[in-house]
Amino acid sequence: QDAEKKVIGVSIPSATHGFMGGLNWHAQDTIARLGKAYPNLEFVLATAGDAAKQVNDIEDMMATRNIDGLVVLPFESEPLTAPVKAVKEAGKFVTVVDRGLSEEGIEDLYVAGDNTAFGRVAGEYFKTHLPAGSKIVVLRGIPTTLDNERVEAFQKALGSDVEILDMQHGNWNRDDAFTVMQDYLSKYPKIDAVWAADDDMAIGVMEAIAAANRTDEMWVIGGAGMKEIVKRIMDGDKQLPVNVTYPPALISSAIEMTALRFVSNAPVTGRFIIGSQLITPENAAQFYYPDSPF
Amino acid sequence: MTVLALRNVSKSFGPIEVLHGVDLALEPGEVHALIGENGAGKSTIMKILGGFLDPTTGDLLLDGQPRQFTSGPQAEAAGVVVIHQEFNLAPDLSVAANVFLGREAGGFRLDHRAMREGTADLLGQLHSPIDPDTLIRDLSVPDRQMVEIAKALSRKARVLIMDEPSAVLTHREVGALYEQIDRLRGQGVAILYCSHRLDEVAHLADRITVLRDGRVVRQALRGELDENGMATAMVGRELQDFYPPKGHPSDALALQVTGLTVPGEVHGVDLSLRQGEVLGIAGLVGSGRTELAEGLVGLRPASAEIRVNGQPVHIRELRDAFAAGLAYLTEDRKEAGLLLEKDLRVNLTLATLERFGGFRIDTSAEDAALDRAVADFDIRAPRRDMQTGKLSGGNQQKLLLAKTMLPDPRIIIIDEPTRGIDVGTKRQIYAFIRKLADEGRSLVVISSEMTEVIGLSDRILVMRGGRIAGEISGPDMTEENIVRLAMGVSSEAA
Amino acid sequence: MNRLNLHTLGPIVALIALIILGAMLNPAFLAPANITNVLARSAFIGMIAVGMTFVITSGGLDLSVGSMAAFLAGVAIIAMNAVAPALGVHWGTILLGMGVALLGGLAAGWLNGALVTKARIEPFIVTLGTMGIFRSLVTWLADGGTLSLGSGLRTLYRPVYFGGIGWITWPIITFAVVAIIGEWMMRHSRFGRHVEAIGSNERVARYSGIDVNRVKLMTYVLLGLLVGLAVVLYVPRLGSASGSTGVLWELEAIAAVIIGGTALKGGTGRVWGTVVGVLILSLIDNILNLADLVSPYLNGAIQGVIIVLAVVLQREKSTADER
Amino acid sequence: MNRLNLHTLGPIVALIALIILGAMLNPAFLAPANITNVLARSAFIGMIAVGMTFVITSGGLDLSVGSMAAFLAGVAIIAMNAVAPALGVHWGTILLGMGVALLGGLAAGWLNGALVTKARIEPFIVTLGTMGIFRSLVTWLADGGTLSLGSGLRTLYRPVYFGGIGWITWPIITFAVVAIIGEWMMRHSRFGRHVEAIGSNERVARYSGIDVNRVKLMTYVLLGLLVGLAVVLYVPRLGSASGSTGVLWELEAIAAVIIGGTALKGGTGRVWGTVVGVLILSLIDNILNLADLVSPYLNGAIQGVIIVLAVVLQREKSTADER
Ligand SMILES: Nc1ncnc2c1ncn2[C@@H]1O[C@H](COP(=O)(O)OP(=O)(O)OP(=O)(O)O)[C@@H](O)[C@H]1O
Ligand SMILES: Nc1ncnc2c1ncn2[C@@H]1O[C@H](COP(=O)(O)OP(=O)(O)OP(=O)(O)O)[C@@H](O)[C@H]1O
Ligand SMILES: [Mg+2]
Ligand SMILES: [Mg+2]
Repeated sequence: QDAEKKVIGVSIPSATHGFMGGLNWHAQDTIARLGKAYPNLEFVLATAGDAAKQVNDIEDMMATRNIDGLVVLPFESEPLTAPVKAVKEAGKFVTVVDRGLSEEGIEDLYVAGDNTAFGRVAGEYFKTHLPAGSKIVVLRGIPTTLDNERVEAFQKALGSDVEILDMQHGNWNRDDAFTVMQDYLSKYPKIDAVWAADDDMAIGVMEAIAAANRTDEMWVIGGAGMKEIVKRIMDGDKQLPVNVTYPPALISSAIEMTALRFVSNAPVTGRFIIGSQLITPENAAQFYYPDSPF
Repeated sequence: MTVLALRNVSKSFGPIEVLHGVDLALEPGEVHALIGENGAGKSTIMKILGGFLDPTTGDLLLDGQPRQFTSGPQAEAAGVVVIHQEFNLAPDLSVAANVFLGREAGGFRLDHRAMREGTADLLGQLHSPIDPDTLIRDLSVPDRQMVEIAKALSRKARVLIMDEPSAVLTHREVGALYEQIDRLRGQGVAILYCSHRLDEVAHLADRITVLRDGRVVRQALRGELDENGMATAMVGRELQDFYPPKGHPSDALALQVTGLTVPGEVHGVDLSLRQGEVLGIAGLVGSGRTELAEGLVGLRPASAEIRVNGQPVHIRELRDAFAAGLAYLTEDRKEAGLLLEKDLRVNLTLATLERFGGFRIDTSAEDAALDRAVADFDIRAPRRDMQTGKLSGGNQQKLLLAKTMLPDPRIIIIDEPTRGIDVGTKRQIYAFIRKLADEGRSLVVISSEMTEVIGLSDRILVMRGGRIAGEISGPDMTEENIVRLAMGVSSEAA
Repeated sequence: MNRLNLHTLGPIVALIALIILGAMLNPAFLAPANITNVLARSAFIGMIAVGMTFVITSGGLDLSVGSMAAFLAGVAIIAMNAVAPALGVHWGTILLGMGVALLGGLAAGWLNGALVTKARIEPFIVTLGTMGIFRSLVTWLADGGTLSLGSGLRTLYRPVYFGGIGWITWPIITFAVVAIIGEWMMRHSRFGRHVEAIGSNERVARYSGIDVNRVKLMTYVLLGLLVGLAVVLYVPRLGSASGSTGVLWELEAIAAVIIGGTALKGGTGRVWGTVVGVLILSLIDNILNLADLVSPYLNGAIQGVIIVLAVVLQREKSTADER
Repeated sequence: MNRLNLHTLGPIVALIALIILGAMLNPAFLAPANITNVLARSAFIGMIAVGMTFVITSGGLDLSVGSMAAFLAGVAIIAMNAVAPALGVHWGTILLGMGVALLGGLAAGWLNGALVTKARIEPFIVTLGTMGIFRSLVTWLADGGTLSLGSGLRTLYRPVYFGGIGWITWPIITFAVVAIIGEWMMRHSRFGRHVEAIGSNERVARYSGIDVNRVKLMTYVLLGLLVGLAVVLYVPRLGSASGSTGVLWELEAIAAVIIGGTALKGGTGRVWGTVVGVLILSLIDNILNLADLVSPYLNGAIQGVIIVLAVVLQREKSTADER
């Protein structure tokens, strides 16, 4: 059937850290899959290293690729709001992923993880599993609104019984996290647990702890469900009791639902929030994707 | 009515005093020559007068009043203009831009035309054909010097200080320079002139000051001192037999070059050089002598058939030439000869490092070589570890000579061997060149000083427009013959 | 001028090649909308690169421009938001924001220049230091998040980026004016001449009575001012600033300058070349978006190859005279 | 040598000041564990910076080292994982990985050097290009994610980073050996002399019969090899590589070289200064982590200020002599 060709633009940040790498992989994987399944759909994928480049990409999709729909994971909310709004005003279908725009009601479809829940779930776990008066350290991501939301929710859920000794930026990077953790270990003789907030950082953190021979002293919680970490939870690693999901696969859902809009004329709209769940040794198997790079 | 004077001036660099209580007075309308051996302190005096250095003790008097210049440009504003021994041109800028640098013509928008024409005018006065739009980087050394002179002429000078302006010029350009000096003298400008060409001093100077080891040892008026007298006063002893006797080259050919072509510069030159021979190459600026030499030793893309001692050799780069026993001394000491920021030792051994130790550089062997070079070439350096750029010009040249001779080459091509070297040392160098020839080595001497080529060579090639215009030897080696061939005037005798 | 040979034409040849490639890949490439987009977005880096041309020509370097832009954008947004309640959503507020960006740029440039000329520190180190400082400050001002302009002001300010005369939007006009003035200054003003002289040989410049420190300082101040001007046009585009604004702009600006034929060691400045360089860099990004590549991961590789190729074109000479 | 004056001592003074500051802020600073950590971490940038000293001294520059490290780490990991099934978890496999990293570094350095010397492109542009290329390639190889060494190999390989002689771990030992050899080469070998000569005045070097292109090429090859060596020690630390490995290492390495007193324009190389520069940079990070500051957002600002101050200390001279 020669149904009319429809073009869907997908604009996401480039793979500068593990989570985004996973997201990039899922996006490409989904595009390849859907492109085969629906021959009348064409996808345009662009990755951007900063907000300004992402705005350029969206402009280019509009000016030269004649897109009918846009799936966008904003690098930052504020700067992308106006450009995405312009796409919407040109009569295109807009799906926003993960990070909301700063103005309500622009997008047709919103698919996101829940950053507040991500911080809260972790915070609650620390609160319930540590005796009062325990001391923990925190590694933060790249300074962004998203990181702020997570950390605030974490602190709120943690309450005041557990003391946060220190919070430094590990930039969602293994090496940076390794360095920061080494210095935490030099600085604090007693640490009961670490919130690494991201599985890449968790890897660096655990390496630093192992090198200092303090593995028995503290446990670590990362986040986002990286496959190596999930595997270790599955295997019952003491040092990694649980993990908090923030699945990079949410981009797949967003692209799939958007595609559905064009192939089936089903009225796809609304908000889909994929809550953050606790991965425990019991349920870990269902979060394990051995093929994903993340 | 003295314009500018030094009174009891001493100058030290660090702990070393290089000028000791010098008095000097410059009168308007007079050419005052300053002569002395290399490192005697001439350039230092000139820099003090020009505001580029402060005297350690003593006074600078302008119109009889003590005066302190805080910078060269400030002195220039007071009418004291200096042509430095080393170039002061921005290589990436055009000739016109350099001549007017810091005093550009035009209001809001630069007046390019005025500057170009002004520059063309000044160069015209110097009979120089340089295009004002050329970049300095693309000019030959003598052409750069002409630009320096033009730049100085463009300043309204009451006092013009010239530090060896003629050292890198050839015969014809020197004539143009004299013309301008005469004109300025007529206009009442006071001129301080430094040169190692004593014939020039005798011809130009109204007054002569002789400096030795930082002290004024003699002051004389025009005619009171002949060339010999000057040399004796400078060196402190009699000098005889300026040029060594000619040698006896063997018949064996050390070097045969056929069809040497450097694209655009040199066209199919043939030459041969016998063992123990000193071959002079003369010619005007731009006749392609430097290109010939650089093409021969692999520093420029060139094609030629070359035989050394009868064996064909391929020279594609300088190392091939070194391997074949050739050495080349560049005319461009500052840009191609020496690392001015480095010390003497590093410069001396740079081209022959593999001779100083295997894996580790043997610095004590280097030091020994430097000791020998200092003795052989009479290099006068206040300290061994000083930057080479702080040596006096002549001593830099001697260091460069020492560097070139260090590999003990069989065939030596020397481009302007005695540029900026004092009479006493020149004599030593001439003797040295002759000694090398007598040992069976062969030398090519490119020189713009005609007396030098004639006095030194067994045979002379004259170049014009990238070709050999003729060969002269024996009693035919006269200035007249050289000029005639170099300029392309047909020989009357023929 | 007979210096307009292959060497100088190199970047233009590369630019034309890219344009032909783009047009072949996608006919929409030459549509006015795309041209407007590409030119307008080149404007930020473009204006900064024009200023950078002067700094580099004088023998300097400035690594701080990207962070400086982020910092100035942040400060301007804070200033506008702060006075908005009092002055209202009003052009006065926006003019004040613009003033803050420009004056801030001036001051930041002056800081760099003063550290280079008065404290005599290597430009690389000075601007590496201020790069960290500006970046930190904007992150701190934004509390790790994003500083956003109030939406009323944003709506009012927006046309400064998106409006213009027909498809020639204000950023394009401003960039063109800056480029023309820059080119004129480099070629026909005393300042430009002195900048070249200093980069060519600083001692010669000093001996010629040029106030070397003042001229160098001015190059940094000029660059700062142009960064401020870029910010004035950047803020209405995105309406916000954060710690990730302007990341790597310095590398892009320096690359544009060098692709344009200005030597990194100073001495010869070619402002029009810089403009061509900026356009080349923007076009590479644009063209990568026009076509579907094997993998988006390889964008950077293709970009790298094209940059090197663009410069190969202009290095055709030199093998000749001296090896 | 009487050149060991304030000018040269500057970086050391800055280093000592930092050590005193660190000890005052936190007693744990001088604990052996912390010293080991700081030294071992410095080793990667340190070895790279030693190579960079040669490149910069000869008048070159290399912006690609960070991405090159990421790329080499990726390739080495892939190689080891690929042969592991055949060879088994075995030192042979690891030696093969090391060989791949070193040979790859050699080849990558050769590529940069050849583009600079044979194609005669500005080092800045060449290495900006290869920086993009290597970074892209590793991202592509990792499919956007992380390449991880199989866990058996990891356990075997781990002691290469964490083990050593007492608290002096292998990275520290290797770095020390590299630094000593580097310093020796710069000062006492023909190669070092030639490198300095070329950076000081390329034309003079050429007229002295030095094979300028070969020496320059060798500086890039040496740097590539040292990047490979850094990778050999980096891989066992976390056992992984990704697109974000080694980001900004190039800036850090160049900064270390310049803080150490090597001039960016070339001509004078000071390997020991580079070592001091690397330590200064590592210590700043360490101290910022150990101390409790107002806001971690301001870390970058404090880092910037300290870098500039460290260099101010060594710029005491120059005003003297001729004007
Ligand atoms: N900046 C400096 N630092 C240290 N010593 C210096 C400096 N400048 C000159 N000298 C020394 O001062 C002495 C006088 O040098 P000057 O250049 O005045 O000699 P000169 O008479 O011009 O010699 P020449 O005929 O070779 O040019 C020399 O020994 C020189 O090495
Ligand atoms: N790098 C260059 N680029 C362009 N032209 C040059 C360059 N070097 C020299 N020339 C020109 O080539 C011609 C030959 O100059 P050159 O100085 O080599 O001749 P020469 O016979 O050796 O004279 P002298 O040795 O007295 O300078 C001159 O016209 C000069 O201006
Ligand atoms: Mg002198
Ligand atoms: Mg010549």
